Amino acid sequence: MDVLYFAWVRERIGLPKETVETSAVTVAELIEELKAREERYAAAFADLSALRVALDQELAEFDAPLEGVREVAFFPPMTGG
Amino acid sequence: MDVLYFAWVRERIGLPKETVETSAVTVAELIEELKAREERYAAAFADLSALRVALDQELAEFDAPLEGVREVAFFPPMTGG
Amino acid sequence: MRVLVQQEPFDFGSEVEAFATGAGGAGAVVTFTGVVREADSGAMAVMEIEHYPGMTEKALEKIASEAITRWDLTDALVIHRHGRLVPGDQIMMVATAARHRVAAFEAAEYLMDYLKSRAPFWKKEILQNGAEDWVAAKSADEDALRRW
Amino acid sequence: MRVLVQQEPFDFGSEVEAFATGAGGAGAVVTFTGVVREADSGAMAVMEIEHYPGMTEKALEKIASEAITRWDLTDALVIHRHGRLVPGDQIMMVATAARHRVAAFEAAEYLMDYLKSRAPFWKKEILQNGAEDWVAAKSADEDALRRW
Repeated sequence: MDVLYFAWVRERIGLPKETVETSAVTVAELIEELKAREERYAAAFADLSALRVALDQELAEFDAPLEGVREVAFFPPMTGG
Repeated sequence: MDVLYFAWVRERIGLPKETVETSAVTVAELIEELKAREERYAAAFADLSALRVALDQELAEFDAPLEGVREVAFFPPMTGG
Repeated sequence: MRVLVQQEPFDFGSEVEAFATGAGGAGAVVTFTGVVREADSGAMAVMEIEHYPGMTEKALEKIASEAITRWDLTDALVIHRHGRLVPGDQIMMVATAARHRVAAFEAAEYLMDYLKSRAPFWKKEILQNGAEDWVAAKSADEDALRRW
Repeated sequence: MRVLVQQEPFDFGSEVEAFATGAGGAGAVVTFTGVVREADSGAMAVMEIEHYPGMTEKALEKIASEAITRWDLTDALVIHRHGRLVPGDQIMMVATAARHRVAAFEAAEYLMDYLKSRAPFWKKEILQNGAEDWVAAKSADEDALRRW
């Protein structure tokens, strides 16, 4: 599964994209796995209310299932326009 | 006093502008004088709810006083834009 | 602030570009342009717009000044044509510039609502069969003023 | 309908003119353009816009399609830039065309409200002293969605 990071999430974790092998069932479980890895992940995911997630390029909730998903992206609330 | 007519009021009365000598105190009195003149005026002023009036180029009410006014204009509700 | 009442066509693209470029400090620019449509009643050949020279300019300047004050606009522009137009012609435009989008949108809608019911323009439709009809004011346009 | 996500500047005047000319049957055309302002916090040198290639286009197309259906628009246009911009640069524009002005205004505001909070763009301000700051989302922008 490809995991993408944007804006300050990308800066905090230090890379824009990585491939992750996981058996996590939901987004929330994937986040717990990532947080357990290293401090920079724990820092990036410390406050979920400041984060958004997209599954295969559609906005989703943190309790959404990962089954069949190929691309997960984490980023702060959008500020376009 | 100059009296101006626009749109279908102008067409019904048959002229865009005339000079009127009047001792009418309010717009409503002026209208009564004009209606008494000729059928075309009576026709133009038959339904006041379909008319608007401007005194010296500012929208006004029919009971507004004419004292000091140099230009009175009658027309239907505006349809610009 | 610029208010123009004219018979000639205006160049919407250039006006909009010049307005956006000149609206110093604005983060948001909103424009509206009205285009002559076919009459609902049938095939329209000509739309004739009558106005009240003198009062028209005053009324538009007053409406534009009020919008600038109320929404703290950095600039506003109103152009309205009179005379004979045909379907597809641009009849008028407004533009507003403000720091934030909500102010720019609201001010443009306010300009349009007031201009429609408080500026002395009258439209007459001339159909292809020669029939003529003064466009009736819509109660919806008068109602639109109440929200401001 | 046209949705463009690009690094290059766009020509607001020509885009607006082409849109208004092409929007067949529309009586009303509304446009919005956003211009990079100085940062509230001080002297900004650069505004950097990051986006999510692929998702951005999809999100904008979805928002534009929804607006076209809901307000029965004759056309809609969205252009949004990414990359490095400086104060005064035009960052994005939307345009809507409809038979009547209320629909054109509402659809343009809807596009802006949704685009601000649902399209994956992130702005970073780089000040003249080198300090960098990601622009925080405003709760007012999220709140704005509730009216639709």
